[in-house]
Amino acid sequence: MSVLSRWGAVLLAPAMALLIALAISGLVMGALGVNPFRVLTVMVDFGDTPSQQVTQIVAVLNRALPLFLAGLAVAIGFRMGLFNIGVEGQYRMATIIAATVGAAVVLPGPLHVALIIAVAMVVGALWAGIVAVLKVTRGVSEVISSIMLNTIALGLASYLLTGPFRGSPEGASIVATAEIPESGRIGGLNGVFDVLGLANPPRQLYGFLLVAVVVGVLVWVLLQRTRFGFDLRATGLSPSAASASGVDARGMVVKTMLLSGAVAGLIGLPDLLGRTYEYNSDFTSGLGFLGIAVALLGRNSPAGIALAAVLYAFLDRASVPLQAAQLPSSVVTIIQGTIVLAVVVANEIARRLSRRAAERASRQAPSAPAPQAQQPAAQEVTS
Amino acid sequence: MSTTMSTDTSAPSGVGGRLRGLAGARRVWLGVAVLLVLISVVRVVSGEDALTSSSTFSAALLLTAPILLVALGGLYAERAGVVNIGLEGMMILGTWGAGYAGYQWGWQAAIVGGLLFGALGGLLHAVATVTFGVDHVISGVAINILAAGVVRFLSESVYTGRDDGAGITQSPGMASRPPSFSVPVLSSGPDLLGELEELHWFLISDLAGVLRGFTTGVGVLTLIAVLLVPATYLLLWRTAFGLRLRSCGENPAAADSLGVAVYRIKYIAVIISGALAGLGGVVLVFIANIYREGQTNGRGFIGLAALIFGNWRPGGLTGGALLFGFADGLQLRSRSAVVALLLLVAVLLVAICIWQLARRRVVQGVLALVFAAAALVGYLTIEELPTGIVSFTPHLVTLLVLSLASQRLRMPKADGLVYRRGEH
Amino acid sequence: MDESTPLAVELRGITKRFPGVVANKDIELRVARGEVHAIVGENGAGKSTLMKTLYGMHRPDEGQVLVDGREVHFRSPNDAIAAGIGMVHQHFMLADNFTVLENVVLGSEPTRGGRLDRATAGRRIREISDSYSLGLDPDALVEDLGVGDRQRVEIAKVLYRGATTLILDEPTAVLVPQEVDELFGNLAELKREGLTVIFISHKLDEVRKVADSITVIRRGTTVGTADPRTTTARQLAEMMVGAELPTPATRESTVREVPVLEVRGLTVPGAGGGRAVVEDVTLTVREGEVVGIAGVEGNGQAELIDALLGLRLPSAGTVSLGGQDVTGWSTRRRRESGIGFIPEDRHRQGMLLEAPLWENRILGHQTRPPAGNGRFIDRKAAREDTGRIMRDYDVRAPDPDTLAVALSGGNQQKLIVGREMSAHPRVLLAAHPTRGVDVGAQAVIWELLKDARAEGMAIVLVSADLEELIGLSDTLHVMLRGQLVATVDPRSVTPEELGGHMTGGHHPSPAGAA
Amino acid sequence: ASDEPEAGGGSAGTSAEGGGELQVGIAYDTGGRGDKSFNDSAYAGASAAVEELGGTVTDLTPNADASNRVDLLTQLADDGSNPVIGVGFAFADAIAEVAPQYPETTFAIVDSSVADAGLDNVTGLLFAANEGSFLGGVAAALKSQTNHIGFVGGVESPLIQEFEAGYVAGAQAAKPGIQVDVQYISPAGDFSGFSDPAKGYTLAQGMYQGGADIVYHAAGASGQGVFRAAAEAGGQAIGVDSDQYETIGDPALQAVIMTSVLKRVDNAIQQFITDYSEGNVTGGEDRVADLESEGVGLSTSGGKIDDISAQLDTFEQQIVGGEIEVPTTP
Ligand SMILES: Nc1ncnc2c1ncn2[C@@H]1O[C@H](COP(=O)(O)OP(=O)(O)OP(=O)(O)O)[C@@H](O)[C@H]1O
Ligand SMILES: Nc1ncnc2c1ncn2[C@@H]1O[C@H](COP(=O)(O)OP(=O)(O)OP(=O)(O)O)[C@@H](O)[C@H]1O
Ligand SMILES: [Mg+2]
Ligand SMILES: [Mg+2]
Repeated sequence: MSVLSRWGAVLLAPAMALLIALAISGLVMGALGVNPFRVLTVMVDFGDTPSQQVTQIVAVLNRALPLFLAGLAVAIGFRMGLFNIGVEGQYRMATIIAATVGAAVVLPGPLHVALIIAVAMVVGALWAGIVAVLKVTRGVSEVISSIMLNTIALGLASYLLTGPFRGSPEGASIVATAEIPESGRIGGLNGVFDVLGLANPPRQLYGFLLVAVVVGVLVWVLLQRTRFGFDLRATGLSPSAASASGVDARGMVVKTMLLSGAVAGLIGLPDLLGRTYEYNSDFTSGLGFLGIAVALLGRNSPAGIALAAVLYAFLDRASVPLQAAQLPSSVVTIIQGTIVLAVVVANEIARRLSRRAAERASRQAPSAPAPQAQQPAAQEVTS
Repeated sequence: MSTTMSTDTSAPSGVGGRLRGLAGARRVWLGVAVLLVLISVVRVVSGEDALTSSSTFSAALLLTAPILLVALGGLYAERAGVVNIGLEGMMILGTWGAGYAGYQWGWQAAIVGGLLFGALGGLLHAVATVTFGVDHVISGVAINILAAGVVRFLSESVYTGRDDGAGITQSPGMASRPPSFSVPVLSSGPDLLGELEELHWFLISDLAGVLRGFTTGVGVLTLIAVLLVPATYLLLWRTAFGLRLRSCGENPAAADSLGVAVYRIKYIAVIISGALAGLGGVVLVFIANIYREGQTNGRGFIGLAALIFGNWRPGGLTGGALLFGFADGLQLRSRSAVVALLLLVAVLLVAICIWQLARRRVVQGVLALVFAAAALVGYLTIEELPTGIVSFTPHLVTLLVLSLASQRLRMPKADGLVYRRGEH
Repeated sequence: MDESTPLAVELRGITKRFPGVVANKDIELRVARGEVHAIVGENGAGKSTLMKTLYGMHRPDEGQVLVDGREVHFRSPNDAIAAGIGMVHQHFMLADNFTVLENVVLGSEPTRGGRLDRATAGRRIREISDSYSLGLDPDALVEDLGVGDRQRVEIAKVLYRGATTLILDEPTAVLVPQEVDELFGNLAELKREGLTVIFISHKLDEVRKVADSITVIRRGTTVGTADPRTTTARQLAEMMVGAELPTPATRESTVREVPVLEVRGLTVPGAGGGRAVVEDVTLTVREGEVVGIAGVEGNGQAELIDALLGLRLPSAGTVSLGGQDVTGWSTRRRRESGIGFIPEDRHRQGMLLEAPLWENRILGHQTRPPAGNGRFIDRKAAREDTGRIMRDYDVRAPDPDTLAVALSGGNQQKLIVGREMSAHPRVLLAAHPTRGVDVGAQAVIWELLKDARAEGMAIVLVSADLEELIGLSDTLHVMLRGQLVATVDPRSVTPEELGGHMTGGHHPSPAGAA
Repeated sequence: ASDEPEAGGGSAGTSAEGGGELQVGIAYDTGGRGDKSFNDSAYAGASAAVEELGGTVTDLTPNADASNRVDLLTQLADDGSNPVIGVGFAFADAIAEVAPQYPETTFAIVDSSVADAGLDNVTGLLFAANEGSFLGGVAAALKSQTNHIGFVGGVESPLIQEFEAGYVAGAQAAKPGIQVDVQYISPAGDFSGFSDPAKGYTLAQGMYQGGADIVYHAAGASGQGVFRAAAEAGGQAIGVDSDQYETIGDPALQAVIMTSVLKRVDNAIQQFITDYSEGNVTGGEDRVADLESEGVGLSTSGGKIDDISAQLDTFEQQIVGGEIEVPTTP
């Protein structure tokens, strides 16, 4: 019963949100003369042939992968009440430096990949560390400093790319770093489809998926099962109570930002190690901001974020077939936006409902038949 | 004890308060004057006339206006206790509304359109945060995401398949141009300031350049933005409504218990906030003559930074917006002048070093000196910075100033806290 | 009571339900014009709820509200204010960053040409201040004021609105005896001017001193009225709780010679390098000793506790624990080596409201069993031990997975006390351990402290409740403006003497002299 | 989902009702159709071709961060579009990935070379933007009264630097020693420079205030700001890509557009589609639209450069004849 109701409470909010968002989007579409059911049909249609269908699945997963990492990075901050809006700059700096380092060295396969991943995480962490240091030593709001650092990262990366890190020939239309050699790349996972007896599409499922899964599990264990995670969450719930319990608040800010930045550093790697093998002027930006939405959707838990990332990616994918079917593809953005807002509102409502239920339950809780014996000897109040 | 503490003890503290206020204002002017002298020195030494040219300052004013409006918008919301990180989204909505109304009915309508669309964004934020009690930052982020989708959707619905210049990323041109003003004699006609500026005299020409920049070809919305600063001050600090609004940001429960309609005031404040952010978007539409997707380019966030920078006060946020606008204007006017900023930084750091040493903070003092030396070396060795580096000058400057001044900031006490009647 | 003049306030059959509780049930209240009417009752009895109904902050589910004999239906405090009713809340409702003037006029501001008319407002506030001897400076910032002054600002707020009936919700809880006397002087002044005062308190001697008539509330309903001249405190107490009141008095001394906590010359700088908030404090706490610290709130007690816990860095002085210098230690290290902590504000420093009870159980004890021994959290052990605390300390909640926010304040406090006791600290820093807790829980907590003391625990006790301080302490220091200004013998000192030390005048002023 | 085969390629399939008819697929650069620039020009070319040859056009726009370019091409190819054209160099990687999967489909990519890519079903449609810009520089230099002109670039990328290089070279050739101010709105990788008219305005305003009287922009929508600055300063401006005199739709701004440096994406695409339908596309090679093939050039609407057409023709001849080698990098 209690397990059931607990799960009910967990699922209530997202389900409510999804319904609200679909209803609102449906209304908007209806108002503009677009048939929402046709939109829905197109959205869930993955194509005719098995190969096409699996390709679409791969497309969704590949898109979900960086979104998941971005959501995770943001969520780590959220969990302790830090708003890391600077994921954007962190993964940009991490990617360009990791790409350059990766292209500059030659190492045996796994080592090479490990080096690139390590460099990306360290750079992401350091870039996030600036925010943390400014916050704990100078009291600068992390929101403001990370907004500023995002632009600074953009400019700095551009300078590095066109200057010292340039690997592409003069005059090439895309400026890029040098290519990472074979040993530094991660192959696709399409073998899985053969094992599952599915069609093996030409599109490769990013091998980085495995890394992301490992990172997700590690983050979950760290947050939910370790003392560090407890301290982190306690600080998020009440910084003053956490400090009184012995958590070093400043140190916690720094550690959390470093961790968040390290995960942020991974965001650019699925593409870098699985497809482009270089950082170039056509780098996919904006994932840091989407990560905020994904973290909110996933209620800051790794599993939730994974689901949210897949949902987001699924909606994203739909924009292409929608256009092909002459339907306005911006409904996708509308749905994404309303879902986020609806989830946020629904979370709040669900939180209040469950809090009220808990209060009711605790009022009705039987008093434990304990130390009434300790009642002291009756004495009149002095006046 | 209670009877002895009567009115005469209260008098000095009142006067003292007023004196302190005066001293504050005087300090600000003194600071501005010292800064101007410093910049003049740096201008003469480096020969970078762009540092104080009227051209730089008119650009600075222009780039300041949208940020200033957004920051003022943020002020209303945050003084009423609602953190508004959705300013960017509201600004985006404002640009779209201005483009849509502007191409059909001209510039006056564009203003109305921008205000209305921005206000709609504000309304949404108010519903989420005030009525539903959603975390303010989260709601703001969601609004930013939603706004980008909504304008694309609207454009796709309204602007496709037309041949008047419109498309899914932009509106048609505006039906009429907004006016702009120059101060006669000083900046137009005889242009006395212009002549003075050309002489390149120490301090005098610099002052003339700054004044001329601020009085030449000032757009109607820039004027409105500048006038809104004192107007906002008067409204928030000198009227009953302002007192009530600010009380919602300081202690909503107290306000509520005195019959102040907290929810309604928060709604009004956040809607005004959205409307002003929208107006900031209109400035951009006026400059471009069209609505264009991506036009705001993060200025909503910069406005938010200016607000914090300015310690949640109209004068302060104006300073923040101007600092950003100046750095941005300078960066766009002359890349080599940006290098001269390094010299200015070096001078300022030396001053800080002396001040810190005087206060026996050796570590800080030495650190300031080291950075001063680095800035000086940079100034002496760098000819012109690459575009990538120059592009973030304003952001870096803002960050540096914030990290020097942040600890003195004080946000409204209940800012960002969800207020629910009866819970506290 | 003269039957011909209508009652100032009459409540008939008021019932108010909140989700899951009936806060008020069928309450009757009759307040005559020009009297001071006291309402007494235990914590959570429903006094505040009733007054909020009268003040229009919420509407009753059943019943009638009559003001001056006419039935009224208030939709908001505005309506109540218009009907001449004003309320001073239990928790001050002041904006710290505003001036006295701004706080007073808020909501009914005089304006001239659209502008806030500060001149007129200031004049009126001075008038009110003078005629009721409130001694207020309209231009002072509220954050610079002490508790007593803040309360007078609250009263001025109500008078400014022309209230003829004042509701004061537990006005004396935060005041020292001298301030209480001043307040009673103010009340006498108000009464002389023909105003009606409704006064809420659980301090029965106070009530008997100031009230003209008394209504007693228990578990949300009226149990009766009493005449203060003819009713004893004992009778009142029995009406209130249906049982007799406990006292904090300790038994024989258990002080041993071994010092546990030694503080030498401790100085804590104020925010922004201002005046020191704790100055040159020296004290020793021995095994089995309760060292009480008395003082008006805001005189550095909170900062002293913070400094002992390592939350604030001292600029001078040392703290040693069991002979070991811990001045430079982190909070965690101090807690690990045996400092326990009952915070004055449990919501701020003691609990994670949105976390389950078992997580609250390990808060502050993350690094030792049952939380686990090293890097990982032992959830099972933590839950089990939470269950034990719930049984042993009578924490009423369904299970260890309940969110802490769902518990009443008393139950939350018992959980905190249980958790700190379970770690067997060498020294316990107890700040207002029974604040906001009802009589039953208060007794339990006192008993637990006494037992721990008997077993040799050293306790630093900060409290605003002078009875509690005098009753529990072995040694009693008085703190004023950051310094320990006096040490008194708790066996012989009276609350009035103590109050005198706390306010800086060494000789207590005669009661009610204002 | 597969039991509803019509959904995915529904409209494209039904509109190509003739069977075996030409079905052109276009994948746009960010912004998509309606950008009044590059993408619209591509659409114009494709529609013109379809108008003439019969058939349909299916066009798709990438999402906001343009991370789904591969999906766009895949969708078009799956739907049976042929040829499939990627508009913009950013499609280079995507086409390299998708083209080998659809050997039966003919692909083209605008602004990117495929010469060394080893893809034999892809054609690169290139433009000698430097040559067109050269003429723009000549025109600006000849018409300048202050001997001082300007260039506002959107993003400091190689593609836009090619415009700059040609423009500066042209100006110097026509009037050696002329002062050319060059500024970019945003650095490489930061694409905001193409959509920030306020900064375009500020940059151009600075140039006009500094004495320049003609400013050339290669800054996409930011160019609107350049035109506005020109109108306020009483100067002139040079448009880019399409004939902006015709597309600006605002008389006040029309008055300042002296000419536009055309980049006839429409022509190139129309030509490519026509060739494809006639079986004349080999693949694996680049087609360069230059002055000679009239793939780039100056617009003359408004008649503001009619007086210097003789000089312009001379320079054009010299470039076509190879006497002048126009640089591609500044
Ligand atoms: N807004 C509310 N929602 C739900 N329950 C409430 C609310 N306000 C009060 N209660 C409940 O109503 C009961 C009466 O509370 P009230 O605050 O009136 O007590 P009180 O007599 O003033 O106690 P105290 O002496 O602690 O101030 C309490 O049990 C409390 O749990
Ligand atoms: N607005 C409210 N909504 C729901 N529950 C409330 C509300 N206000 C108070 N409560 C509940 O009432 C109970 C006690 O309320 P109160 O405000 O008196 O807290 P307290 O003073 O900390 O507790 P206590 O008076 O029992 O020591 C708690 O269970 C609290 O959750
Ligand atoms: Mg209570
Ligand atoms: Mg109460």
